[in-house]
Amino acid sequence: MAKKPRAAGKLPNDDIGQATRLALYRSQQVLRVAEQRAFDLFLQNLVKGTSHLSLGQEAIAAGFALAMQPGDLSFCTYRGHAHTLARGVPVEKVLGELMQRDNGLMRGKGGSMHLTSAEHGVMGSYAIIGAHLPIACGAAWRAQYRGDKDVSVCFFGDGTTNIGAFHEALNFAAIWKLPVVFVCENNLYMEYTPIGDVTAVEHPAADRASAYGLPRIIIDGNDADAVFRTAGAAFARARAGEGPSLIECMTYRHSGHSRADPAKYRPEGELERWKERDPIKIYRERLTQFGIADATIARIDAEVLAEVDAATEACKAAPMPTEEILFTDVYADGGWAWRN
Amino acid sequence: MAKKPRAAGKLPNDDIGQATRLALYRSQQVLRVAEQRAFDLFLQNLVKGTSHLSLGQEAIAAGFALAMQPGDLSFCTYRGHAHTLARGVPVEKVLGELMQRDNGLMRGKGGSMHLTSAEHGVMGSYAIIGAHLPIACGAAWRAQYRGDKDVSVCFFGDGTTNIGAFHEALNFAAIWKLPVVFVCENNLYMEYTPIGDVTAVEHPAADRASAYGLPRIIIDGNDADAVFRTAGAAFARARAGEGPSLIECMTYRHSGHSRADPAKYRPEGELERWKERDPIKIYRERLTQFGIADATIARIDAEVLAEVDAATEACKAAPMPTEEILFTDVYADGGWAWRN
Amino acid sequence: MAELTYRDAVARGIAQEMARDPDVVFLGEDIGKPGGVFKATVGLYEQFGPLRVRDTPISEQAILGAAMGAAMTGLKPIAEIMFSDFLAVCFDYIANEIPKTRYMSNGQLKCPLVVRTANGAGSRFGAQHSQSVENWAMMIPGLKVVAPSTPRDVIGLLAAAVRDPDPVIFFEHKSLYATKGEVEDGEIVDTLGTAKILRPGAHATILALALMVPRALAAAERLSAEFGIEAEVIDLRSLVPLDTRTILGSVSRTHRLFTVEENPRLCGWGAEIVSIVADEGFYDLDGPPVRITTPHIPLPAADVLEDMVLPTVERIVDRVRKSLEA
Amino acid sequence: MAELTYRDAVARGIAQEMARDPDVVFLGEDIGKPGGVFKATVGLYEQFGPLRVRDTPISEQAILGAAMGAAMTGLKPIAEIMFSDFLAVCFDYIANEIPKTRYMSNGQLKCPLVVRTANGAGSRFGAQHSQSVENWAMMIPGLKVVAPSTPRDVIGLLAAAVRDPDPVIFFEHKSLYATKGEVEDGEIVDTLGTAKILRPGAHATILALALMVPRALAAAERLSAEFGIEAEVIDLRSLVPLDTRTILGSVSRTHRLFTVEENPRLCGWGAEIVSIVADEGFYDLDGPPVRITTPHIPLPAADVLEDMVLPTVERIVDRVRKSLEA
Ligand SMILES: Cc1ncc(C[n+]2csc(CCOP(=O)(O)OP(=O)(O)O)c2C)c(N)n1
Ligand SMILES: Cc1ncc(C[n+]2csc(CCOP(=O)(O)OP(=O)(O)O)c2C)c(N)n1
Ligand SMILES: [Mg+2]
Ligand SMILES: [Mg+2]
Repeated sequence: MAKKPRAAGKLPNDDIGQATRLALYRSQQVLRVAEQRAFDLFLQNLVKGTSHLSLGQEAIAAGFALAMQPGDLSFCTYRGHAHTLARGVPVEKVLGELMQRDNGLMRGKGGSMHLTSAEHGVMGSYAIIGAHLPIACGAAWRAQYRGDKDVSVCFFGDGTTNIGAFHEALNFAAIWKLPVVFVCENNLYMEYTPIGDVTAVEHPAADRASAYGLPRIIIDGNDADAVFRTAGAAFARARAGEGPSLIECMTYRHSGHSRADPAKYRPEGELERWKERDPIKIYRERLTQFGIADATIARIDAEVLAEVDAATEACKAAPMPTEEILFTDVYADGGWAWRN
Repeated sequence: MAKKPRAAGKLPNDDIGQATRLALYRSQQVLRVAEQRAFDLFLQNLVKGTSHLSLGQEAIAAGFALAMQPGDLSFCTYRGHAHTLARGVPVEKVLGELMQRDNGLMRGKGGSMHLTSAEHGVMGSYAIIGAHLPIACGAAWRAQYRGDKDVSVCFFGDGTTNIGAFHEALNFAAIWKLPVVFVCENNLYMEYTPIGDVTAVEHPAADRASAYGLPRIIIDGNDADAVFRTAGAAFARARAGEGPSLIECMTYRHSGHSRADPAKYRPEGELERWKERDPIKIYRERLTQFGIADATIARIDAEVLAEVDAATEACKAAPMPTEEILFTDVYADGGWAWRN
Repeated sequence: MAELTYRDAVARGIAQEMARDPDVVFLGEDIGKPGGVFKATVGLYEQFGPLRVRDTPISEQAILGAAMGAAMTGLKPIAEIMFSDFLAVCFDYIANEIPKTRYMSNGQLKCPLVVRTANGAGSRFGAQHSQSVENWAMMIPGLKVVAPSTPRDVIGLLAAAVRDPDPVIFFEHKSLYATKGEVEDGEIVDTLGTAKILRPGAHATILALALMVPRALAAAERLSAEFGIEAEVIDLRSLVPLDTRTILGSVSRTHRLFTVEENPRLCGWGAEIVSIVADEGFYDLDGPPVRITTPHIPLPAADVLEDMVLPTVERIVDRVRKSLEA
Repeated sequence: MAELTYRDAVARGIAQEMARDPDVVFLGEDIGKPGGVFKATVGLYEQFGPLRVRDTPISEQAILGAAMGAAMTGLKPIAEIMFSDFLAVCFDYIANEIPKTRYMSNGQLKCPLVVRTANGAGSRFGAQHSQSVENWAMMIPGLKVVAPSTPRDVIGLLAAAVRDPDPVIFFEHKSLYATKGEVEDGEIVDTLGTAKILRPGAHATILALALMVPRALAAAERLSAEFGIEAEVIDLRSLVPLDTRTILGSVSRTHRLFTVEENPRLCGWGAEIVSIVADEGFYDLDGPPVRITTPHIPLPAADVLEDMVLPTVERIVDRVRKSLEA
């Protein structure tokens, strides 16, 4: 695991300020509670279509998002609820889209796999494996061309490293020295197949970094501090015009791949072992270690729960999308006419 | 450069037997003379469409082909004349296809970019960059599944290493341990753009081998002995069930990318420097060094020229393809009917 | 005779062919141990083992390329592309490699393989996981294109596809996986290129495919019961080869043509068929041929929205009735 | 006024737009210093420099993906895909990403970009470098699809495409690059979605696109001179938006419809248009609409064979005459 050298005499993680620490905790807690709620709503048949939760992977979304600046751009996958929420998109907007209501981010036109909130820098969630890596390059190219200082951050899974677009994007970003950060969330599985069964190297992203002239970076994706620190370094590199980074974050998803998946393919005890390393559990301990009172934590938890509860009620009360929007925004004139 | 350890006390290249040495020379000479002829015929407007010559790259085609056994399968690119000829396909069949005559390998239906001679193990030439790497994997999978001992050999250029299919095929071959040998002919250029301008690593194939758990192999592609030796080792590994190899052969094309290209993008003196390392020149010296008489060389040269001359005349005399074959072999029933 | 789901029919069809011929191999993502994301291939891994039922990485180009190379050299691969929308990431094999190899080699090379893929809407998956893309395959010379609507047809046409010496793109409909139908015991092998008249009728010909077949049938019931209009419903079953004989024959009796297409309108299979009938059956037509399609828009995710865009029984009834009354 | 080749018109059109708007950037393989493999972009690198005219690796997915990401965030990229056949290797961007982003995001994201590509036969390049694939784009909701037949249209439609806020797939015809035409001086900007009646006529409507336009015109000349048949020839110029008004208007005057399509038959643009006219213009038609297409086969490489398959002036004359005489 690549770690930044620690200043002598300091505690581990002492480089993370207290305000940042509280923000990281709150963010992870929002993701956790909102996604657990999404799962409950699914059981009540109120979340439609498919959905892919990031339970257990919250530290990555929270850590990267908190290290981003407002103009930075996120490119997510179908497993994008967490990354979308972490950029500050209201819970109601996300749950509304999952419930396919008119108050959703895209008013039900996109669905859970395509969460987009341009005003928050969430430039779409992409459901075809690998497609968004080149797209993130393009956004970074624009920043480079214009001299804008924003960074494009592209999240994807371990399984995504075996598709052609991964390779094309990494080479492209490297040769053009684009300000893009590729974040592989290695949760050990594709849908139901272990990544190790179908990949020629142990670390599907990091062990390929050298193929693009990039350093090999593997971090503990369940430690929000480590994520935040690594993100910051990569963003600084990008903004300095030094080019892309490829970061492999080791993590684990607590739930199945999608709502249809009971995840029976996992060896016994694996989930339990990883729950010992639950990012939120780790982070609660970290807060305590840094002297934050239980009452403070409890207050944050209560606030988050209230926010998610309110969002839930708003979504339940929200109307369904109506026929007019079916035919809007196919083309830029607002409509769908392919003929005169 | 990865070299096999040399037995103590021996001359370099002493491991190559005299018969092999003569065969390697003859083969390279056939490729050289046949392709020069193709160029002459193009100037006479008798070669139609496009064509991509391997002048200067003959050692690779000759070295690999000679190391192959009869059942082994070649998968070539549009720059496939040399590899096709090297498997023993008659010059007339190749020139005929380039001249789009009825005596061509595919009777004019495929053209110079798609040379195929199944009976010689030439399982097609593919004109879309990268497409044949996965296809070669499939043929190798069949061999593995059936317990056949043949090897699939897949040739491609340096530029091909940046397309997605390259990445997918290499990973696929590695995890299934397929008996396939990937041969990158690094001639420094894609069409008109230097590979170094658009690739994140110096050696576009070899520097990525580790991304697939494969060893880094770079050889002098203008030395037929080195090629032959390396090919043999890779084939042995494949036949032993030890999986794929990726071999980067350094070389240079003497002509433009295709018949339309005067190759003005090359820095002054580059071609001349590489002509000093012309594989046929190198190999003539090698023959002399190993005691082969000038007269023997001259006799081979004369035989080759006679063969190419005869093929040329046969092609000039051959009829054009006729309308009937237009509609054959779209489907396996021999015809093209998509309806009743 | 047994009742079987369309989903289980897929597994039974594959098993039938794998048991028959050791050259039949099967590859795709999560198809093996997990039994496929649609659970349409459950049990095959256990029955035929990891050498014949192979899980792959997420590398659709490698999947189709490998299937092609294996087919060229003697195997009869079945490749799964999980969602038909993903044919776009391996489209070079669909459009340029697999279908053209036999022709370009003047018959030296062959490509006997089947690409199975889950097609169509109804699962609220949104624009990139719900498309009906039969025309992506139909427009390419050298392919055969099949899309069954019943469990029995799944088995029979899959078997025919596997035994066919040409490459076949086999579209299974996601929204039919859970549907059931009677299937006889024993081996079933059907014939590609044969449409089925599911309901005879004298007043109009309705052509449908896959999920649109039950809707066309239901519409025909209502047209008959409520309006006395007797529509002939034809399940095309395969687009290539196309059973133009049955289509033109039907129109020569009914004098009116309707297509019910799940695809967005432009260049759908219905366009091709209308152009054939308008040319060769022009004087048989008593009124305009009408295409009932999904509008030419990307598919929305929301259930209420998705339900509005696909051709419904109601829309079919309406269009046929209005057109015949005009 | 100057005479310009179609090839040079491409470079002039791009230069016009790049000079106008610094957000217009251009990327592709060998397009920069080398000026493109068809020499259609010579001089742009020198004029606009390496930051705006960028050579890429052979990575078509990265090319289109990067164009898309840049377009989403404010640039107006022009991406070259060297041969239109290669759209198959980056088809996910053509079919699933670029066209659907605006809709899926409910208007939050946009994709104002142009994909230029060399289309069509005539160069004896064989089955993988000669296809006419306008229907690959036409069938996808969310795209616009343009195919000019003259140097002037190249400039005007390219400018319109670059200025259009939607993604446009711009098909240049390889066999037209060397053709010449008169082009006025100064800025030229045309309008997408407008077909052009190039020759009026009362007896038949002939629709054509790109390379088929000069052939349709020559056929019309001969039909007139030799048979007294006056055919109206329409250059469609853009398939999406489709100028159905001009098409239906013409058929309402001529009562007969012919399409001349370079694509292999199934699901070509002509199928779609025939299905529209057969429906909406049914009572205008005095006889069967006829499609004159390349047969539904892969393209052969040999010059003599290639010349046999594309619609020729002779075949057009023949089909129109026989059909009108029937
Ligand atoms: C091109 C393509 N192939 C297959 C799929 C189906 N699919 C959706 S998610 C998934 C697994 C992805 O695994 P990974 O990249 O590890 O991400 P994770 O789901 O673990 O976050 C697959 C195969 C797809 N969406 N796109
Ligand atoms: C997918 C695809 N993109 C682009 C091309 C056009 N093209 C043909 S050859 C070539 C250069 C290939 O370079 P390299 O792999 O180094 O092979 P070489 O020609 O040097 O043998 C290109 C870009 C193609 N045929 N296919
Ligand atoms: Mg994963
Ligand atoms: Mg090269």
